[in-house]
Formats: sequence, structure tokens, C-alpha cells
Amino acid sequence: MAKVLMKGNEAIAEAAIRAGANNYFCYPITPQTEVAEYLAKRMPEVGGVFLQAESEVAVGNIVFGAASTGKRVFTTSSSPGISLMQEAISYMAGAQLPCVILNIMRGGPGLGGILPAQSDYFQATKGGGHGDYRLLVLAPSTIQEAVDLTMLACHLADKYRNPVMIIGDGMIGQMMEPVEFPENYTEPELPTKDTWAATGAKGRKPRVIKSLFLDPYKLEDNSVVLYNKYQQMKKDEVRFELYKTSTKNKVLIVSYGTMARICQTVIDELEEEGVSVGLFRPITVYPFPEAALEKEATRKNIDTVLTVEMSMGQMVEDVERAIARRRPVEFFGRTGGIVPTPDEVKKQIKELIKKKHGAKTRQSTTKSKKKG
Amino acid sequence: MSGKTRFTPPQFSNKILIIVGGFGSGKSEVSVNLAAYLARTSSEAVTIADLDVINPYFRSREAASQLASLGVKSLIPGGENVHADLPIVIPEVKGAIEEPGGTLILDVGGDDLGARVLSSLRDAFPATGYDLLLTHNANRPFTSDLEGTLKVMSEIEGASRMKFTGIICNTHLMKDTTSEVVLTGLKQSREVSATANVPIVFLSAVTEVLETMDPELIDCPILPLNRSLLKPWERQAPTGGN
Amino acid sequence: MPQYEVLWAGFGGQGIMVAGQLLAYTGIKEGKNVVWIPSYGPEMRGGTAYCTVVVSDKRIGSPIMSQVKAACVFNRPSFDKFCPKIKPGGLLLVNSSLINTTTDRTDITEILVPANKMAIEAGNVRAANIAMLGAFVGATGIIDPKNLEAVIHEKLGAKKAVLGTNLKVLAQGLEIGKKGIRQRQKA
Amino acid sequence: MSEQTKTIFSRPEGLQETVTHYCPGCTHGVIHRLVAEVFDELDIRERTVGVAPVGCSVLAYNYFNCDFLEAPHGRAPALATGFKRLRPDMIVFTYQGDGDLASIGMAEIVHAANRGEKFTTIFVNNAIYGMTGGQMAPTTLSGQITTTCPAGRDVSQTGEPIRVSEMLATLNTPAYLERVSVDSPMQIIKAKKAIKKAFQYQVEGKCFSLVEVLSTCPTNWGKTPAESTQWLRDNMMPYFPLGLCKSPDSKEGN
Repeated sequence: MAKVLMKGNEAIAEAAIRAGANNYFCYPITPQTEVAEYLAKRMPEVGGVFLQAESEVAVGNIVFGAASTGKRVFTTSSSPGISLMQEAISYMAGAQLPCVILNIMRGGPGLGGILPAQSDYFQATKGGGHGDYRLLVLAPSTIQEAVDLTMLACHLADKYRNPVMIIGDGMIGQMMEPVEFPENYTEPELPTKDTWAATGAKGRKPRVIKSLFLDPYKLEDNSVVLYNKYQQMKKDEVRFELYKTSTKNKVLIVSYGTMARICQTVIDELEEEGVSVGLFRPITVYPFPEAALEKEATRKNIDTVLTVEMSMGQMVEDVERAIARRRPVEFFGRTGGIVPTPDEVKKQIKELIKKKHGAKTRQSTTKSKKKG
Repeated sequence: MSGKTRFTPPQFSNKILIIVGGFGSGKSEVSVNLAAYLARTSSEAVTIADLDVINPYFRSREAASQLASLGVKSLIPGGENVHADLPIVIPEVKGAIEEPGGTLILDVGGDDLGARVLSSLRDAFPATGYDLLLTHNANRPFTSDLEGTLKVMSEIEGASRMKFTGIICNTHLMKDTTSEVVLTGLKQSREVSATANVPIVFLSAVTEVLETMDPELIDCPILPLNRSLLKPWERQAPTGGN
Repeated sequence: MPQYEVLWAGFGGQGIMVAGQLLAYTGIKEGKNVVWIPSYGPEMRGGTAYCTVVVSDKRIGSPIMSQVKAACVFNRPSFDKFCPKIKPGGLLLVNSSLINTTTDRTDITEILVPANKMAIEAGNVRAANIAMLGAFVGATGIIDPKNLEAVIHEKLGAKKAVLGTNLKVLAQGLEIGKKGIRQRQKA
Repeated sequence: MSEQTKTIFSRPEGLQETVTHYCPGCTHGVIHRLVAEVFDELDIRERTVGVAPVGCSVLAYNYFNCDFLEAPHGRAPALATGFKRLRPDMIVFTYQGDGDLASIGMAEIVHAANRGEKFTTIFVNNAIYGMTGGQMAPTTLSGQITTTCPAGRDVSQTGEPIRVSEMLATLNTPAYLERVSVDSPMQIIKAKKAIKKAFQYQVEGKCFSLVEVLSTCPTNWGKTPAESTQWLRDNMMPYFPLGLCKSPDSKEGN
């Protein structure tokens, strides 16, 4: 199929349909409303279900009910809306229901602003709702990757019977890039849903889809089942990308999403200036590629690891955890909807190198995160 | 326990003993210990019904297996419902009130809120033949003085549509309980008893504290308590009834 | 070709976003990597609307840049805002129908395009963006005008009147762009 | 069984063989039974999915003999919406109390009704929060004593009790809304008819349907079952009048 130019939001919407998630529920919120607008037109064409509900609280729970049928269900929102969905997300994780949730992140906390940010990393990867659960979280950095990961998310949600979240910053939602949809999409075989979906108690005992376990031992058992799934994800689903990592690197950047692309430009420009920097880009942020990162970050030639985010420092905690103090971990971030420019990041790296190899310590990078 | 025999044990002429009181006064602990004591000392069957429809924590049902080993029957919701945060009153309770067949201890939830359940079961109770016992802890905020205690009593009487027949002096400060705490509490319970014209039926206190006390100072029957409703970190070894 | 970034800016409704997209589509047609980035946020409502298009033979990294190689500005606020964002040696295309000033920067090439006037004369003021697009392609040559014509045909419709107007102003724009560059080179 | 004997009272197929946890005098058991009988009569049990609320009937899935979903507090109509939209061929019902439906879940029920979602809601109104131990509900009557209004509900502070059926009847979207009671054999027969009608409308794919059932809570009201029934007649019925609120066959209810 020929390449088409698509906005991230539209491309993700189309990808969900291509992956068979043609049941979509939503509540409008900038900067992801184009998904809803696109699917309002597309769903009737493919005989799917489109419904705009009264709130994200309702949307989350409509998705919960819809996922109970065993069919693929998809929803999208942006930061404050995702907060409202946490109730249902927690229940779905507890009841082991698959669904795909897209968060086109905007700046926060609170109402914040509509400009791009990566400040929902904690919410996405560390729980967000109540209870002992995890989401599988994918973070695309190009529109093509957003398409590929949306389709993958549909598969993984069913494979693990767990909600899967795609986090993109506002740039991913809003910018246009050429994308190509796979001609004949086939996915690996999945276990039957006929063991758990509510389909009517015909010729079998009634099924209950629930997260309520009065007996504490049974609740613990359920949590152990979930835990084992998360361990399996850690084994099988870790995804990341390396860019220009080599034995010449002094600095290793860790960055994801749009921010990682900005860092690529920085790395290209520094290369021309004779400074060698590599990039480690997590694609799954849960499970976090900790073993791979540890390996790359603790190579002999690496002096410093710089985490760059559009937040006040969230993923950096996972980076620190993975590296376990074996290398200094520095952080640079801008937030509030401000996207760091390549020049800003470049300046940080030059200062880091100077600090390590040059004159006395100047302003520390972590301090300068207050005002890039 | 040394000198166990010097205490006068509590005695009851009625078959149904209803334990009520303010939140956190120690109703469940007293109920469980009373059940265990009666099971050990009397030949009659002892049944305990957990009627706490208010608070799902520290209910007497937690001691059910411990009491079962002493032959005490617990009337509690079956299966996983035993853990439910639901106001479950199982039908067997009504039956047991109508025909106790031994001693029946009703462990009721706190305050007038918990006592409402008695009102809903009112037509099962015989006209007389039950004791409504106030568990009095003078160290709890709402029952720390005469006025407050009388108010709680009147509220419970209103909600349950029953009259008090006795007071259990159960003043304590959990682990910080001393003989002084027990004696100060007894003094306050006496004051309540005199004003409300309801007798003190017994004093209850943990064995460790009672052992340090001069029994002469306690002029009422005594029920020594072995703490059985423990916080998870207090449950070091399986707790027996003794 | 090395990476080329061009910023399109003007009032909402001047076809800014569409001009950028037509450029991006033509890039795809030629097998190039492209990114189209809208401004969104407060700028969306009134004031300036703008988008950036990046065209490159290589993988495109940052979609965000503090400076661009070229800017096509359609109104005065855009002129004021984006003139300083052009890299030295870069290109500024000014819609001279609506902007009655010129830059005092000497390190960039400035080409005046009477886009609105051209469009009105050709029969439809809405074709101003195509006039500008023509001038940009004429000046830079980053895409083949034939491919751009095909994309315009495909995306904006084959209706005779509309297509005629578009192709007419496109051709005029191309000439203005080429001429502007020649003049600069002579100077 | 001899030829002379005839079973006149047996467990409907729609109910499981389980003892419920409901208190003596509670009407949930009766209402469950009526719903289950309707399953049998309409022969829909095998294609029915129930949605349980948070409330005293949270464990309803242990009693009904059909597939069930357990919803977050108040969200049963949202779950039902999602399910029914994807499986319009199935029969979906929510079973909700007044705290669940009329307080925390008010937005969900109003919008589901207004969209005309084609599921059925059994709304059990006993004017109090049962599960959490007798707190004030949106349907608690003026002056009624609960644990969170120990001096009686002061409507100048907390508003008047909400008449859910009447409120939903103001929506223009066609719906079947009826209020019933199960305080006497005669009322139980009427309640059954209403519940059957509600499911019938769903089977026909006609409209959203809700049956509000006035119910008692002896444990939290602090009244014997007989006193509770009388209190319901004396206090609830005047404020929550029984009868049809809205029918899809006529634009206005009565």
C-alpha cells in the first residue's frame, strides 16, 4: 500500500481499525479529539461501534462493559481524561480484561495546558489507579511507529488479557508524517476468548467478570496471577531502540517519544562537531528495558547517562533504578508544554562533558532543569 | 494465673446476653472472652452471634475458630461472605434468639448505630429473659464522663428499644493499661451505675494487669481477658483461648 | 538533498496548513521523508496559524527546531514573529499584498509575492496559498513542480475552474520564485 | 411425585441453588426471584448478562444463574451500555440500589436512559445505604434518621429526596419507567408484570426500561420486617407513588 500523509491521531485511529479494534468510545479532549472525529466517520464504514459518552468516567466503564464481550475495544483521551478513566482501568486490570487506551499527553498537573508533555509517565507505568496492577505501556516516536504499536497493542492486550496503554505527547497526536499500513495484516494466534468472555450461560455454568474477591486469600491469588503476567511481559515484551551507540560514546542519552527524536538530531549535530553521543530509546516503558539499558549504560566508554524528558523527571527514576548507581545519571527536562529544542539539549551535553573532562564544576544540570 | 480463685466470676440468670456499647469500648473482646469463659465453666452450650453490621474490622468472627475449639458455636455469615463489608444478619440469629438452647451472646456493633439491628430483631426476643449489657470504657471520648455515658446509654436504648440491665466495666488503654487505669474506670462506672440505676455485672481487664492488683479493691465479679482479637503484627503464635 | 525546513504562517483561513500539506504530499510522492507539524494551542484561535514542513532524504529527527531554512509569511504578525527565526543564508517569502514592509536582515534572501493580488486576478482569492507555494518551489527547487501540480490536482479537486485558477497562480508563483533567486544571485 | 401433587413453588432456573446473604425481611430475595422468573418465562436466561452494583446486592452474581459483570460503584449503566452496544443480540440488565444509581451513578443512568440504551435496570429503592451500614441516600425521606443524619434528614441542607423515575420520565427519549413495590402479594404480582414488561421491551429492542422497586431495610431502619413494611406504606409510598411513569407507547406517562 502506498504511503499516505497522516496526522498521528488519524493514523492511530486507522491503525486500531486495521487491527480489528472497531469498537470505540470517547469523550472529546484536546489534543486528541481528531481520533474521535476520524472514527466518527470511519466506524460506520467498517460496521464498527462509535459512541461519545458523557464523561471519561463513563467511557472507561463503557470500555469495561464492551471488553467483557470479548471483542476488541479502543479508547483515547488526554491527561486529565485519562485520570478520570483510572477507576475503570484498575477494575479491568483486576478482572483481566483487554483494551487499548491511547493517552496523548498534555502538560499538567491539573488542567494544565494542551501543549505536548510527557508528564504522565508515572501514571501510566506505576499504576495510576488503585491496587496492585500494571499496564503494558508503549511509547511511539514517529507516526509510523504509532501505527505499528497501536496494532501491536491490540494484540498484546488480548495476549495478556490486560489493558495496554499507548502514550504519545501532543506532537505525536498532531504532527503529520507519511505512514504505510500493512497490506495483509495477520497476527500471531491468540488463545480463545471463549474461556472468559460473557457470552450467555448457554450449555455452561454462568461466568462472572469481576475484581471483587471477599476472601483475602483469593484476592491474593488473583494478584499473583496478575504479577505472573507482568513477569512474563518483562521476559517477552521489552522493546527499545539504540541510535548511534558505539565505543566512542562518552554520553548515553535515554529518551522516549518525540523527545527521543529531538535527541537524535542533537546526536547528529554533535557528531559533525566530533562529539560522540549515543541514544537509548525505550519503546516499552512498562516493562522498562532495564537489563538492556544497564548493559549499554555501563559500557567502559560511558561516563554519564543523561535522561531527557518533557517532564520534571519521571522516567529518570527507572533509569536510575536500572543503572543502580554504576554511572552518574543526569537529567534535563522542560515541561508545561515546552518542548526542549535541540540547541538546549546540546548545551546540556556540552556542559556535562566539560564538567567531567574540563574545568571546575559549573552549574549542575539537574539544577538547570528549573529553567532550561 | 496465681490467685485466680480469689476473683468472683460473673454469673448470669438469663440465657441471652447482649453486649453493646460505644465504638471501641471492647465489646467484641469482652464477648469472645465471655463466651470462652462460659464454655469452660458451664456445661451448657454457648453460642456467639456476630451482629456487628457497622465495622468490618476487629469483629468477633475473627475468633470463630479459636472459640470452636472450646465448643462455642459462632453464628457468622458463611463462606467468603464472612469477609464482606455488608450488614449481613443471617437467619440463624433470629432462630437462636427465639430458642437459645444454652447461653447466647450477641456481639452488637458500636453505639446506637450498631444497636439498631436489635430493633429489627425485636419480635424475636422474649419479653424478659435477656440482659442488655453496656461495655463501658471510660477512656473513650464519648464515654469519658457521666454525662456522655448516660447519653450513649439513652441513644442505645432508643435505637434498640431495650433497657439496660447491666454494666461491664471495661476501661482500658490497650497496651498502656495499668491498675490505676482500671481502678479509675471502675470509679466512673460506679458513678454511672448509681445514676442510671443499672448494676455493674462484672469488671473485665487483661490478666497481666489484674495480676498486679489487689483484688480487695474490686468489689464486683471479674472476667480476666486474654486478648484474642489481635492486630496482624501481634499474632506471633497461634492464640489459644487460654 | 539535505534536510529542508520551511515554516508557513498567516491568519487562520489563508490556507496555510493546506499549503504545507501539499508540499509534504509532493515530498512523499518523490520518496522523501517528510514531517508536517502544526502549531496548536492558543495560536489556533486568531492571530497566527502556522505549520512547519520538513523534507529530507534522511531519517528526520527532531520535529521541533528553533530556526528554519525558510519561512512563507502571509500577514504582518507572522512577518514580525518568524522573520528572526530564519537561519542565516535562508529564505523569506512575503505576501506583499498584505504586508507593506520588508526585512532589514541582510543575511537572508527576501522575495515579495503579491499572493492575494495574483489569486484575485486569477479568479479566486483562496488560491493565494498556491501562489506562495509556487514561489517557494520556484525559489528552492526542493520538489519537482510537475509532481506538485499532480498533488494539487489530486487533493484540491479536478473541477475545471478551481484547477485552472490553481495551476495559473502556481505557474506565476514559480516564475516569481525563480526570478527572485536570480536577482539575489546577481546582487 | 404422585399424580395428585403438583409443584406450585419451585426455584426458577434463573436462580442458583445458593442461600443469599440478605437479612431477614429484606426484599432483595423477592426481587431476585421475580427477575429470575421473567428469565424463565421469556426464555432469555442463556443470553442474559447482568451487571451487579456496589451495594447490598453486590453479590447478586452468586444468586442469578446467568453471566454477570461486577461494576464499579454507580457505573453499571456504563458497563451495560458498552456490552449491549457490542452485543445487541443479548439481554443486559443492571441491578442497582439507590446509593449506587441515584447518587454516585446518577450521570451514568441519566445519560444511558437519554441515549435510549436498550437494556433494563432494576432499581431497588429502600431510602438508605444498606451496604455501608445505613447512611443517608439521595432517596432518604425528609426527617428520616440515618447514621449520617442522626437528627433526621434536613432537606434545607441536603435537598429533597430524588424521585428517579419521575426525573428520568422528563427525558424526551422513549423509555419504559414504572415504580412498583413488593410489600404484599398483590403488589408482588404487579411488580412481576412490570419487570416482565421491562424485559419484553428489551427483547423487542424497543427502548431503555427501568423498574423502580420500593424496598425495605429492617436492619438499617432498625425495624422488624412487619414494621418495615408498614413504614414503607406509610412513608415511602406517599412520596414515591406507585405506577407507570413513562411508556414508550405513549409520549407522556401518567
